Amino acid sequence: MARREQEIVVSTGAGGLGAAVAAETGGALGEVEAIRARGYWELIWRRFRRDKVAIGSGAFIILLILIAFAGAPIAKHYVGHGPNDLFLTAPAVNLAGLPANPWTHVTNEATGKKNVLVLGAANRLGQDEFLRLIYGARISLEVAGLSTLGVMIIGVLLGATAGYFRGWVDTIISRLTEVTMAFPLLIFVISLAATVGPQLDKITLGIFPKGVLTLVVIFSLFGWFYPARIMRAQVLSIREKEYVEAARMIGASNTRIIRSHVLPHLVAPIIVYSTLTVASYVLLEAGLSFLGVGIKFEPSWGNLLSSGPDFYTTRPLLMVWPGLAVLLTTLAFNLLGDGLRDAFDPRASNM
Amino acid sequence: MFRYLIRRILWAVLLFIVITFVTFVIFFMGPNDPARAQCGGDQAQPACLKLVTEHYGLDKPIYVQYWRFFKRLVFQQNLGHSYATGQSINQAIGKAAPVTASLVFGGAILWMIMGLLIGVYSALKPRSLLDRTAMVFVLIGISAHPVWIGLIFEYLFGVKLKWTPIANYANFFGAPKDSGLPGGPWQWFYHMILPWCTFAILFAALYARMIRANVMETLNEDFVRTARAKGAPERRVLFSHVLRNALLPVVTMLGMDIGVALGGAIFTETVYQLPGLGRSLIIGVQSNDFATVQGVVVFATIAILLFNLIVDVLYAWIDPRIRLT
Amino acid sequence: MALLEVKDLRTSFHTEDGIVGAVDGVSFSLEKGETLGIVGESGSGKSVTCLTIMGLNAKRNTVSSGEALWKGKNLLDMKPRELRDVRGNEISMIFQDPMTSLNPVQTIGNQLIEAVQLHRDVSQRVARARAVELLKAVGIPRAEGRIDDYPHQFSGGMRQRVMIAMALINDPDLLIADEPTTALDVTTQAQIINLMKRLQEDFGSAIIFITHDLGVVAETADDVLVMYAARVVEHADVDQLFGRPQHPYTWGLMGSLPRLETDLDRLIQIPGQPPSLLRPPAGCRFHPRCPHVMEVCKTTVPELVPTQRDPEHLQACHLDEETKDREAAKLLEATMAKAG
Amino acid sequence: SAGTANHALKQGGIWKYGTEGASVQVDPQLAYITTAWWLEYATAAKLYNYPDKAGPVGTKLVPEVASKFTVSRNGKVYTFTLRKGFKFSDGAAVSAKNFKYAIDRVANKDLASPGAQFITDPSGTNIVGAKKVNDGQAQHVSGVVVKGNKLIIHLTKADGTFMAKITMPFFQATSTKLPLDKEVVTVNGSNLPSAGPYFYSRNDVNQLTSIRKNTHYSKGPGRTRPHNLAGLDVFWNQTEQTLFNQTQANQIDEDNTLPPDQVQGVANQYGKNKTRFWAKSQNCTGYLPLNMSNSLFKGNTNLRKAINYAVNRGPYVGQAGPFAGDVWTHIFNPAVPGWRNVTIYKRNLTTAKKLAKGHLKSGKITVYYRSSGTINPAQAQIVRQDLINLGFQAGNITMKGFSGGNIYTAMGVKGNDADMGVSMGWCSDYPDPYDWINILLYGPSIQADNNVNYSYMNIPKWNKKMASAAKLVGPRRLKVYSQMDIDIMKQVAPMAVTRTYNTRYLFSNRVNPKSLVFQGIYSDFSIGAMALK
Amino acid sequence: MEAAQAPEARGDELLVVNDVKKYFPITRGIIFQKQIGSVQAVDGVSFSVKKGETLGIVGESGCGKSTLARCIVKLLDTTGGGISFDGRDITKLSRTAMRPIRREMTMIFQDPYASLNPRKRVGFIIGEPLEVHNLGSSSEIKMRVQELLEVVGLNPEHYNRFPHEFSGGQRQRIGVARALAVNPKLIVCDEPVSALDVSVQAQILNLLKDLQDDFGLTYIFIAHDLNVVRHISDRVLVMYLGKVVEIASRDLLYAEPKHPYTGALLSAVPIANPALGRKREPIVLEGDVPSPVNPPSACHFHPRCPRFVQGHCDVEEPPLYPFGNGHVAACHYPLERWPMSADEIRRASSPVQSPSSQSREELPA
Ligand SMILES: Nc1ncnc2c1ncn2[C@@H]1O[C@H](COP(=O)(O)OP(=O)(O)OP(=O)(O)O)[C@@H](O)[C@H]1O
Ligand SMILES: Nc1ncnc2c1ncn2[C@@H]1O[C@H](COP(=O)(O)OP(=O)(O)OP(=O)(O)O)[C@@H](O)[C@H]1O
Ligand SMILES: [Mg+2]
Ligand SMILES: [Mg+2]
Repeated sequence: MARREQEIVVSTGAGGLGAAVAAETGGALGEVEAIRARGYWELIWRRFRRDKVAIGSGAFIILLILIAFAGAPIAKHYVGHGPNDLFLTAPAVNLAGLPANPWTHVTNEATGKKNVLVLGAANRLGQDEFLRLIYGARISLEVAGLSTLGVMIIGVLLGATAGYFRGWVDTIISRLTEVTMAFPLLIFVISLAATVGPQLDKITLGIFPKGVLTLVVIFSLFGWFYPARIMRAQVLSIREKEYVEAARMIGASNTRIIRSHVLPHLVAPIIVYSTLTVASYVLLEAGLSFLGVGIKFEPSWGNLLSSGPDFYTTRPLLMVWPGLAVLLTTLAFNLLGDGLRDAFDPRASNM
Repeated sequence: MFRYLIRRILWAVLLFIVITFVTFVIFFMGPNDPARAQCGGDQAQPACLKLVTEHYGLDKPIYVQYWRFFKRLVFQQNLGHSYATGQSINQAIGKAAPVTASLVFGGAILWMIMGLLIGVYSALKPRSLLDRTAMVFVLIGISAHPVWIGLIFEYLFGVKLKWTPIANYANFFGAPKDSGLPGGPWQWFYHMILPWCTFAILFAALYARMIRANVMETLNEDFVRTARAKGAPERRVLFSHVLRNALLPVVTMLGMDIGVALGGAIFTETVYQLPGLGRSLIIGVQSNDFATVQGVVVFATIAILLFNLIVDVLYAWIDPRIRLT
Repeated sequence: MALLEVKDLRTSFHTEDGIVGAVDGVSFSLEKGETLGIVGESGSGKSVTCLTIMGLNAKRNTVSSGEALWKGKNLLDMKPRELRDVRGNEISMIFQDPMTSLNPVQTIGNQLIEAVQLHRDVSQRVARARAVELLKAVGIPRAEGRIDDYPHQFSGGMRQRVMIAMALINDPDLLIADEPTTALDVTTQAQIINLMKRLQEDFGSAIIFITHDLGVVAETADDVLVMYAARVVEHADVDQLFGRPQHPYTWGLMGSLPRLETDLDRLIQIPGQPPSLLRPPAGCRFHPRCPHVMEVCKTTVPELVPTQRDPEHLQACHLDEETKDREAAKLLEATMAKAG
Repeated sequence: SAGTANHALKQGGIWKYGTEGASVQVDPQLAYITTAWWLEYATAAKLYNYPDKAGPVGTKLVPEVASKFTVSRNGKVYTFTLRKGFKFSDGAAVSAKNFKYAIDRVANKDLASPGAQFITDPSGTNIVGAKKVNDGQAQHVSGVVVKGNKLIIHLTKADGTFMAKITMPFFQATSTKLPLDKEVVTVNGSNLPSAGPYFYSRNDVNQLTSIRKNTHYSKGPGRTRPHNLAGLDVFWNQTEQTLFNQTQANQIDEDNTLPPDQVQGVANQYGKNKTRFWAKSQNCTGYLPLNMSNSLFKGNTNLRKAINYAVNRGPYVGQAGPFAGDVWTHIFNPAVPGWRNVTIYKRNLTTAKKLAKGHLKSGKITVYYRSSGTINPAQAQIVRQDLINLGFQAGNITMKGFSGGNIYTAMGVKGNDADMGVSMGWCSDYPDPYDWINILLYGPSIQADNNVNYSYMNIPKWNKKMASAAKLVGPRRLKVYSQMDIDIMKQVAPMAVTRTYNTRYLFSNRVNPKSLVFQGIYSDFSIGAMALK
Repeated sequence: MEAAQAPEARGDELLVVNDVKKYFPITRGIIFQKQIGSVQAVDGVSFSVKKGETLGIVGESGCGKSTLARCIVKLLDTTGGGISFDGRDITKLSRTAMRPIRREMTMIFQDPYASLNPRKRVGFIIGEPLEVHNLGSSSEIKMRVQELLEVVGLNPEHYNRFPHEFSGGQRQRIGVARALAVNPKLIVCDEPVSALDVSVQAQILNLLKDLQDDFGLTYIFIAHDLNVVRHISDRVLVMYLGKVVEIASRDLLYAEPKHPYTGALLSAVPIANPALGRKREPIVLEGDVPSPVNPPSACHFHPRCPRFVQGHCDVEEPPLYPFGNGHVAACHYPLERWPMSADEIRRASSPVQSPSSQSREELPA
């Protein structure tokens, strides 16, 4: 054990080692060199900052969030129609029933104004592909973000409880985890989304587009086992760490131990795993919407992707846009996750 | 070993009951009317619906229905009949399973080959150009949607370049006589190339990454140094010391991934219109054919449980440290 | 001609944080049948020295220079093929951690047989017989039966015996043992050391014995090399070293050792910690911790030179010899009061 | 005439038909989907039958296995006299027994044939003893008696639709080889013999279904149907795109699930209904039922009419691509006997708004729509937009999605909360206006659930009219119904009729376009008439 | 097993451990775990520690030293037996009841890397015990921590640093400071120097000795290095496979070991003096320490013992025979003198008198 940790120290960067050496010379030999102590987070930030790719990904994600939540309404205002508005007549949908090509000028039936479809129309309803893409980003991020939150909350709570208290609590939770794990996940999610989905779709809490919470609930119910397993393993190992024993030895309560000695160590895996999970849920949402059991009506990347084949040979770009959006978003989250993992655990980066 | 197997099987049975029951419950939570499928769908008439409902006992309480289902399954190994086509589900699955199996196992072989080649090579030459290219591939493989990959492949290789068929399945053992359908091993292979590639990319990427990490870790192990100190040439070090140890966790992963892979097959089957389990499921879901949905879930569950059992035993066999007790 | 002659060996690792000079100008030579002990604190470059000789350092971020003449040929210049012929055949090595040094998924027998067949063109049967023979030699009971066991079925001590068997299976001329007993209990350690002594008599190999336990060195080595921060600070015959240590670091090591045979009320501690090899101190690397530090120590690197009294006794310290003799005598008086 | 043209047609060849759809049931007593009946019409030999002819001729019943029939004076007993010379594909002769066997199977409880509803309806066609069999209390329908070459059927009451019903494929001559209470699913060779010009030679579910020439179908009295092709293969579960490509490349002869974005192209290339591209109307009408039992539309004729004026039918139909059907505003589509070509509601938002003004009640509306696929949700969006145009607030419109046919189940429950439904439609089971007006809008038949009167129209005046029209026969029947169709839509507007449905076909260049005879009864090209070049 | 009574503390005895047992269950099962055996990590250990003294505990890896230490500070609940600390039986105390006692009894851990929470600043780590026990306001705690830092030879200004900024030896100092924070009476040191290099080890040993002199601490010092134990202890306890095999004052034990196992241990220690070292003749024990899951019958040492007498050692469990001056050893055939040659050892002489004549109370002194 000692060796592994020691390696971290060696590779914590010049700062860590330098400080260690300085501290030593200072402590034992009288002189004190004023080196500012660096906090854990600061060290991570310093390591993370060096990773240009991860920084880029982070920036991309922030940009995406801005676009999805702030940019979309602005874009809507600017183009003068909404993502769900229909342009049922030519040139938005031509006589052959094909959606307009990029940069087509159309007349807005409601306002009588001339609008432009930047990326063309998304379907035979003449809906604006561009707006649907950026509103779709919002749905993707909401579904993926909230599902991750749900999955993490359930997973971390159950996993950490099982790991910390062990005994029968652990037995029950572990069995539950195994049962959940054995479910043929996607098969199940599809049946579930198709059967109970329509009823759950009604619930929007007033802020979420329809169907978002359905997916969130379904994903959370079936996805928690993975973080639960990770967290259980983490807590089990942390629990065995001597510093936890040390805390128990001095009489610290369970709450205190969990708060100051267990949870802080879960932050890193939670963050890293969350980032990667977000990426996988972006994919899953798109997949389900593609199969027609995810988000309906509202713009979503999966929806856009599923209308691609309708215009396979005539409007291949309709397949490209949503695909690219999914690719870039997932890629960004994956890269960010990798970067964070390297920052949190420098051993990984030494590979 | 024997006791272990028994216990594993008991556990699998329990899981099986839980899963099928949950499927049952979920389906009954939806506003579904399986009888409708049997009565001509949209224009079903009341008399017919009533008749069929009674015939299948669809008006009975859920536990009674479940028990009927379970009894039939256990004692007759019979999954019942499709509400939509009237076909025996056993038969339907018997037809669909080979397609999915072709896809999943063929895909698995492909992804293992790709994963191994890429993973091992980039582990041996970390930070080389090849490694970097491989890692870009891995990232894209992990991030691109399988559906999208499928569509793009289809468009590119099928529609534009016309290298491959863009859809459908060809039976490995030959098509039905004078049906004019493609058949035979070569056609099978030819029809499966794109689906395999599509299906394998995600996993190939994941496995390449994992294998790379494992190999690199194993390369740092003491026993590898021992092998080198013995004077073993690098090839030998790699094959008889590094790979076997590095691939151990891969075997476990394979067991865990089979469920995910079966799920992923749904996308590929949808894109390429392969008449496999995934498509049966989607068709079943869309036409409220609960019997088919349940059949697919049951079959998939059994397959996954069985596969996991095999993997466990296999793992114990290749890793002498594991004792199955 | 010496069996192994190491001249000005240097190895550095290029890490993210900078260059770690893990071995910095190490020279020594070794005769047939001789045992050389290398002592020093953790991280002082003992293992890297040996790994460099064996060509076992990771290629990627390592730079080595200097010479390691094995029977007159420089191991560092050898082609991989030639080197492989030497490794495991003429020079073999055992490592510190017996728990991880054996391949967990292969039987002991296979690993031993592999070692034979890599260098000898013999049949499986012959190789297996040789393996059994060696297992018996290292004291594994029921060797014929246990040869087909897997490493996890052996205890730590037994595994280390297997490692020794594997190292000796081709009758090497040199055996490098890198802390072979550190991970073991005292009683097991005694078994292993006994075994090595006995085997050396039987097989006549030269041994390089790395350890940080002065006791083990005192009992096993003919010659001792003391390393500190990647450099050799003292190199002498074992009796010389323990009888008249010439370097303040050696004094520190000896003084800080609690002993069975003497009562010390307080140990003589070396203050501070070993330096980082990333940015080693200028001049004598020991100077920040040395109680006898002089101005010259901070700037000038002391060379490894023979003492006036004994040309075989090399040391690297700027202190004059009288002071050293005086200090050594003081130390011995304190620590080895009951000796003799 | 068609007869003479037939001589010029090439004989033989296998016609390859590919479809996106899932495979259909082939058991004659269970087949019930349009495609299934298309095949049944080619394989079945029935008492009376519709000829393989296009247009009105094709809707006139002509004797087939029966040479004639008589009806007792009270209209309750039908006696069919059977011809000799009909043979099953396995060589067995067809006799009255085979028709009795068909009815026994239809009524059988365990077989659960959807045909049972047509012979056990107490208010419609009801064969004596059929109910008993259907309840599992008997094996054979007592009201069907075989006497030599005579088949005698007893009804519990007189019924004007009986001949239309008994001509449904359920009641074809059925070989007694078929198990009485078990469905025949997989066909391999000769386990499903039939007496028509063709028989099923193979059925691999969701893969391939083949029919082949019945070699025992030799020319003779009643046996005059054309059968040019040596057989026909149906490939199920194909993709739009492949099918399209293969048909273009002449590897498949018929594709009727064209990729929507390709339709215009082939129409431009080949012209419509000339050579390779055809668009033909199905016997179906698409409409939005307006629930007259819920508060919004209850007694709210103005709003119902307003909806009819507001619906943007053009794009609604256009969602399926060009030639998907025509905009339609009344119930009878061109395949319903007695239909008229009129436009009752032309889209006019101003009129619509005027009518709706003050009639929006609470201003809230609940719309059921079908959520599967891309077309149905798109249509729902259009309707939603129309409602907004009409004056409903976007926030007050509740859209509820249903997958598959679930919308029908939901709308069929009396007291459901839907005000209207989108993407719904009705296809005829038998060519009689009764199947449209009385089935869809007759009030007294409303029950707790499984209703098809999705508008829940129940107006005594109209109920009476429908009941009396049902009793009429002959041309008068058609005339009365025809007028009622228009009147109901004009005066009551229980639904907003939106469209008719076309099937769009692409044929290979192997197909002889002269042989394409569109049979209005089953809304498809007659297989018997089809021929290759 | 008779119900263990809380042993009476006699006079200056700070800690009395009486017949303590700790078995770890080995369970199996997929849904319900059932016990199929146990690891008898500590199997009936009795001893006592006087105020101000240092008791060394030695033994091979896995013999139960750490488990025993954890039982003493109640990190583990004992399976049987009694532990009384400062006159109070602590075996049955609840968490809350135990809290005040935790101030008087602390522990130093083996691994200076794992025993400090890498996310916490040194100030927090050392101050945590004070905080837990509400010993002062935060500024008082801070002052106390800085004082402690100075006491253990660190710079008070290191208060705000993180453990990773320190070297192994310094970290161990932090561990010591944490143990000292609450002014404990007893410190259990579980191999505090095993992970350190010799030069640093000496620093810590000196520090511990100094602290003992300054604060009058009592130590239980666990180590497997006999040199270290000898250096620091007043009395030494030798464990083998969960049992005590010998207890004696340091000088007695090292000069006249009675148990053959102690003899083997002592003889196995290499001597850092070539002249002496080469003459050393270790008693080489056969085989390895058996598994504590199913330990050998009677005397656990008998399969490896050079003095093994069949029919006696493997049948009758030796009690702790007294040899005067508080020297006890659990052997039927103890060594007569030390050093003995290997041959002499192998010749077992007459057994010590039957244990029945000894009264139990007199055993541990
Ligand atoms: N692959 C490597 N990359 C970077 N630094 C390394 C590498 N291997 C060893 N080192 C560094 O080289 C120095 C010498 O290491 P070496 O293993 O030779 O020490 P040692 O004397 O054997 O110590 P120990 O007693 O702990 O085995 C150490 O500071 C170590 O951190
Ligand atoms: N939590 C536990 N569960 C099961 N067995 C345990 C547990 N903790 C310790 N053991 C077992 O109890 C025995 C004694 O362990 P312990 O850690 O007390 O030994 P030790 O003397 O401290 O050894 P070391 O010198 O290696 O630290 C060992 O066999 C160990 O495997
Ligand atoms: Mg080393
Ligand atoms: Mg321990």
